Amino acid sequence: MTPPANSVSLPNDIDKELTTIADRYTHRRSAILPMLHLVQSYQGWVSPEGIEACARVLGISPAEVSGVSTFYTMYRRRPCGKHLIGVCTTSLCGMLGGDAVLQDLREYLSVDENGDSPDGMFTVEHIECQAACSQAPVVTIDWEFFQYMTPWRMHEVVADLRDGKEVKPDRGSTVRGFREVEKVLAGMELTEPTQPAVDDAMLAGLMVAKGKAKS
Amino acid sequence: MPQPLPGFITTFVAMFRKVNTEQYPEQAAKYPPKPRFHGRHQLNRYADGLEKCIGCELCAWACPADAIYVEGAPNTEEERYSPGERYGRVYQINYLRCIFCGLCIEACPTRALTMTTEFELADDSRTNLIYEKKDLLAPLTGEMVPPPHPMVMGLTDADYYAGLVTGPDER
Amino acid sequence: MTVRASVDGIDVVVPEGTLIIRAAETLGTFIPRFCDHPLLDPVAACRMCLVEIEGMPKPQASCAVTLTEGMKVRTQMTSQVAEQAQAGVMEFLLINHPLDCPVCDKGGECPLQNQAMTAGRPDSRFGGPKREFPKPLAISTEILLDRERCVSCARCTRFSEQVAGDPFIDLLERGSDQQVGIAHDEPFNSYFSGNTIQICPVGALTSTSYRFRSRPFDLVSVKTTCEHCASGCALRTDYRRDFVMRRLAWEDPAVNEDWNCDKGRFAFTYMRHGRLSAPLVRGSDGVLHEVSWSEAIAFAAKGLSALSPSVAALLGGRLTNEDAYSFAKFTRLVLQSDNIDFRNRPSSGEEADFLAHHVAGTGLVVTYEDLENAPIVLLVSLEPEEESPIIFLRLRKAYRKSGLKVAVIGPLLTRGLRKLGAQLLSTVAGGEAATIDSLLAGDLRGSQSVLTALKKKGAVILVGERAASSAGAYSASIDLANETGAKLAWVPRRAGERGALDAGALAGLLPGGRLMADAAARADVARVWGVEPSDLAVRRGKPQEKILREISEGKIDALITAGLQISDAPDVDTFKQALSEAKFIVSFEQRLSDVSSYAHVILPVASVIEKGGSFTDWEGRVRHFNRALNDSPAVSDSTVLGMLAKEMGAPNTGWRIDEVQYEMAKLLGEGPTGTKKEFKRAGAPTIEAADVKAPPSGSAVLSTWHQLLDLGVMQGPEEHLAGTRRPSQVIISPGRAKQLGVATGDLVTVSTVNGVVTLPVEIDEIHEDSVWLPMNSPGSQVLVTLKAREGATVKVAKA
Amino acid sequence: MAAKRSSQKLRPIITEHWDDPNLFTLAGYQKVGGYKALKAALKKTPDQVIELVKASGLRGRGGAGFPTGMKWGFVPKKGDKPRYLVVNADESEPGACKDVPLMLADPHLLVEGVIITSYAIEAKEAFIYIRGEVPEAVRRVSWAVKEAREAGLIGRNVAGSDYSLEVTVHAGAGAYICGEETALLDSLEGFRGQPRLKPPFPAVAGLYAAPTVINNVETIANVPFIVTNGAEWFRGYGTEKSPGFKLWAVSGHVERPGIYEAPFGITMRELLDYAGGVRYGRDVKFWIPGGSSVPMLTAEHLDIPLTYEDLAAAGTMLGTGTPMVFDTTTSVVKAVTRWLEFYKHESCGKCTPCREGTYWVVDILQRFEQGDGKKTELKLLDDLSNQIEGRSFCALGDAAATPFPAAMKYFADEFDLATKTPVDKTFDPAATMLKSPVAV
Repeated sequence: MTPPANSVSLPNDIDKELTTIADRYTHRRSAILPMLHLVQSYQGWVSPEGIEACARVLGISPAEVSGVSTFYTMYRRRPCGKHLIGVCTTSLCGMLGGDAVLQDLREYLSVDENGDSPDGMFTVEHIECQAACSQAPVVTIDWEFFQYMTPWRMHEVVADLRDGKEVKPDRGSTVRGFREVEKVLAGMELTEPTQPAVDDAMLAGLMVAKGKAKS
Repeated sequence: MPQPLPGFITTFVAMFRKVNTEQYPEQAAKYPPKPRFHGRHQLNRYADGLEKCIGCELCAWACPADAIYVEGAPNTEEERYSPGERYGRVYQINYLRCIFCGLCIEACPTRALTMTTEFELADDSRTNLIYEKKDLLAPLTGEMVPPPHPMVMGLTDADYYAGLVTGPDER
Repeated sequence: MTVRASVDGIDVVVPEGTLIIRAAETLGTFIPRFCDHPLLDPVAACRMCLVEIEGMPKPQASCAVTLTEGMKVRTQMTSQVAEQAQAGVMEFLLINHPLDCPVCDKGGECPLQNQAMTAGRPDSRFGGPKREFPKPLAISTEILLDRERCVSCARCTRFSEQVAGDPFIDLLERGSDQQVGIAHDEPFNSYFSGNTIQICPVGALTSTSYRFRSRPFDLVSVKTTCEHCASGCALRTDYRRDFVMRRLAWEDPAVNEDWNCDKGRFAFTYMRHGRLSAPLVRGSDGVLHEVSWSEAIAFAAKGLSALSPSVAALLGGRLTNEDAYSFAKFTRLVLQSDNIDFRNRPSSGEEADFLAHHVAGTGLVVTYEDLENAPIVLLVSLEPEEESPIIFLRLRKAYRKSGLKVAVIGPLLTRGLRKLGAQLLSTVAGGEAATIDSLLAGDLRGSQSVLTALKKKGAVILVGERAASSAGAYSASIDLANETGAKLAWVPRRAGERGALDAGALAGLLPGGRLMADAAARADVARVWGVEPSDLAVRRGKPQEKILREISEGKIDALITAGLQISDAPDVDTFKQALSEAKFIVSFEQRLSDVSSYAHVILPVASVIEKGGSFTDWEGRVRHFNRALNDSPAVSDSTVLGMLAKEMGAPNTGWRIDEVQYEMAKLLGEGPTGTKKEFKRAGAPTIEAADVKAPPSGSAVLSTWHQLLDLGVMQGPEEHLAGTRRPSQVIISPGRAKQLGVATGDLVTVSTVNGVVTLPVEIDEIHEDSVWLPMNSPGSQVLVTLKAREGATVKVAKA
Repeated sequence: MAAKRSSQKLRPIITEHWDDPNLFTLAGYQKVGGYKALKAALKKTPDQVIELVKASGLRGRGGAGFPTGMKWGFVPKKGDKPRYLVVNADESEPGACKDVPLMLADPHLLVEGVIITSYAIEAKEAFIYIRGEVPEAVRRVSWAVKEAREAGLIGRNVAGSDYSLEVTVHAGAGAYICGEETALLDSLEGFRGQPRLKPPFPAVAGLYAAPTVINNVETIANVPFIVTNGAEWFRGYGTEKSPGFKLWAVSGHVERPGIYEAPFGITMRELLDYAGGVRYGRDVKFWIPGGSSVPMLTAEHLDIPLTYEDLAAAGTMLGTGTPMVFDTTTSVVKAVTRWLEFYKHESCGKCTPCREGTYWVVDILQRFEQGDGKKTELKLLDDLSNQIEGRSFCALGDAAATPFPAAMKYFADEFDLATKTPVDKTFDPAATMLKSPVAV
């Protein structure tokens, strides 16, 4: 397998950065998931180069790292667009509108069979249950959370991302890009949350109990 | 009636009955073997000329007389004799041993091996009675192209087994 | 501790911790299985072995549940639940299986095929599309993978990780896409990769060399012994007509368990190629001519008779016990000479003394089982993975299961030694004796735990044949064993060395370690040979190096060689010189070799599958094997020697294999007729440890050994196997790398006045004064190019 | 439609302060009484804390409902191996949506629970394994841990005591199977997340072959409340066998989907009431009490008290306690197909029944969805479910065998119909969609 044309190389000191992750754990192999997240934060996918780097730092074979990286769906086999849009189509989300959102979005962005938009800005894929069924249908953009999604709201969000506007998900932090969020998962970026990440569904019972429920 | 008479009558009547004897070889063409006659074997081909034999040796295994010897070999992209991965590189039937039981035919998974009705196998040399692959292969008929050559474009080995090949590649 | 339980209503009493599947086997009940393997950790992944256990709501995997007191198990023999569960699993296994049995190499000996017949449904209910993969996928030049056939039992990946320690294959992807695979650009180059083919319960793993060559029902299987190294593996040799088609490991719990190495498995085609069919005699025109056997024997006999006893026999270490014995006897009895040596490799007088004192004719002293149960195994001048791979496997098993401590006296921790978690007592080549001395004196840093462990019961020291290049190493090893009470064993590399030693194919030694100088021992041997003691040669002979020198000096006139390779000799030039000056050379060969061009008579002999016989492994265990190719006209060395002996008018004593074996049993104390007597043994060598001086700047002390897969003649024309060799590289220390200004992969030269080896460099924690080179690998033939042996000082420079 | 105050069954305890805009910070959490429980716990001996939790009858909230105190008690306190706490925050079960909200709204509650639990089992190191698809939860819990460490609540001498603890937040990478505790351990050790053989059980040989307790986020979140208020108080909620309260995350075709906290024993009808009923006044077709892995029920079961014991009696399970409600516009064939596709996608591949069984079942169900099923295949599907259930390696396999038989029990006619008509023809996909609250 030769790396695709749009793959970028890892930085020269990648081993050093990977080692800092490995050093967090007494049993260094435990660091493999965050290390692979770090590789993705640079390359947007897990390349053979990244696999070899992890194997080198952990002192295990590349085959073992490949075994791990291909087991988990968040590790990508090919470079990802700037934004990764995942539309949940498991039972509830799918039926409550996820199917329609996904179908519409694919057409709207004219994605190819790999889910990439022609401008390389977006990669669209269907994802399995995000365990947020109360907020179905769920869409994640760079794994940030969007709820009660409809095709027309999707259009707005995509347009905003394309225009470089700030896009806030329904709970949590601003959408910044697939590679940026992988840094968080690698544990290489710790920022202070400033706003609560609470939505209506999470407060539904509390509001009823307080007699403040919307009817 | 005197004792010998019935015997003479029987003999006399028999003289006018149709004879069962077939005159061989003078009238061989007049009495062809029945279609299900177990005669010499044949290694069949697909419609494009590729061999059906995959060299699996099941015929050799089934043979109660140990008359068949097969060696398989891998097909390559450059040199293909049969669809799929494997073909029979060496195929020998020893007609000094063959008892024409047909178990080999039953064993063949690709219908590569069948029996013809040819029975004139006599020879005065032992060597000649070991038939090689070239002696057993069915003749090329119609549009068949002699292997090695690639499979018909767009068809897989499974398609060949399913009988979807109708002739050689257009190319 | 035992437990009593019942399986299918039959009471069983088994040791505590016995798995249900094993307990059922003792009753003759075979529970179908795929992932289970007695030498791998249980995973219970395939679910084929489900059985019903009273009191448990669900069927349980019998490969992972141990029998407990009073447990009532019902297998498929008596339980419908178990039977249905197994049938269900089998149905699932088959839905994605391609059912291409007719073209599959496993067809006919396939556990999936067999168990589908016993535990499967007669028809398939699955109508959907099957999983498809491109096939086959070459995961090394030798191993091919058909992922469609794989049932994800993970035997291969578990073997590679647990047994071999080479996790170059792993399960990739997940769910129904799960598949075995390698990493990008790192092939499955494990020395033990062939075992995965053998334990694969389907045809997912096949070998390039055997693919589509034959079907199991067309093969005749014979139990043989591996002729490559002194590990002594039992092999299954499968042949069709006159050709060996493949070799497999034969299960032998005492030696190789279920495994063997890839050399033993794949390197056999050398037997087929370039074989001599008729004797050759050099005519007056100086050219070799094919002649009849009687002519050749007459010519050879005449030549030898004329020059006897000024004759020597060089054997090369690859002969069977019977052939080596016959040479030992022929030399002493017919040639009236004691000039015989089986060591065509760097050797020493100290080694000969060590072998005579400690090894020859001792029988089993240290066994594989001893290694497994030892508190520590100390390796001296031995890299087990490269030089005796089955020792490596056994050590690794013990290391994994019971935390065996492995320590090594050598220059570096190799990959193989790291897989054993070995502790390095670092020394340059030649410094082994000094290191042992300071280990014993207690002033070697970090070695206290080693010394303590060596004093425990069952401790083992293994010393390799390379100790011959390190003055004092054998002597020091004996001292260490005596001081600590540890058992000491010698590990040669070639299969025929230990047997040749026991057979008496070494100057001064008669069969069974009897000293030629000991009159009682001589008499004993003469009685078995049916001659008078005075009929045996009297003058003590010389070792190989001296023999060669004496030929040049005109003291020895004729040579008999058998299975010899000039390029294996410690001094190639002297060897060639001697061969060109010898008046008469009789060479026993399977095919023309580099000795042939000097020989006057070449007598073609049988390869190991064309004759019966035995090898003695490093333990001293005699490994008998039968003739595999019965129709072969080839004759063994001992038969040819018999012909020669008759022609030369020697006493008519036995040379037929049965006669030879009868005599050997008497002399070596084997079997029911064996009556082993104790005779005087040679004294221990007492060579002082050599002074180890630091090499001058720009130079280093050479460490070198054979890689398992290298340019060895018996690996012959086997390209697929050659593709899995480890790369040839120079190993230097980080300090030296810095000094030279080289990084991993840069070219480095290692040179002597005789020659230069240029190879890519690997930087590792090798002893600062050392440099390592493969002994006989592509681009690095140390004996031929550098004409240097281990311990020599060589120049190291950036290329 | 709002429930009457007088018959109020909702008891916001865990969720009580979720509307407090500062709750996610250490200061905000401490303002509502946070970390007092920790101090109280540190005054007790570890064994006393275990006894307390045992006495409370707290049962695991991850799905299996195993008594938590008993689980803690299994951990051997002797031996030289370290002990570990691993928090299972890999919430991935279709239907479940309670752990992630908890971590987003009140991360310090989890952290406090982790410290107390670690103290009780005398662990020196705790891991919080959060599913990788929720970076916001990773951010917030990581930050909460950092704040707690800076406040001296984690690290050497927790809150001034002799006890020391390290807490590591670990992000997963997308694998439902890692919610299975032994698979989670393998994943945390850096392997493919495939379940392990039991025995040995994690309590004896878990993470790095050392004694390990694995608890669900919600379970851990209950601990501080039990420590503060006592076992008796806790047992004052719920039933004898299902004591305490629960985050009921109601989803599906209801007016106000979301989290409703109430004691065990509340009925689905009551929960539905609080959630504003089935939207557009439609009727319940079927509902699932606790994630797709438990058998579905119908409208006639709405009055069953939601307890472990009552649901078991009704032939289903409490599971994660997160009911999904489907109205009459839903195609049960489609729902079951999607769940099976999910299980196929998430099967780890280790064992044959789950790996191959889901592959086969999905192949058949997808044809049913297209109206191309065969009648004989209904029997086959039933057989296959039986061949998967109870024979696979872990509970995921059993879960995959759950949806079809349950659906068949109540809706056989729909599967019959799907042998002729595509489900989209029978059930208009548009009708079952959510009318988005943010629709244009």
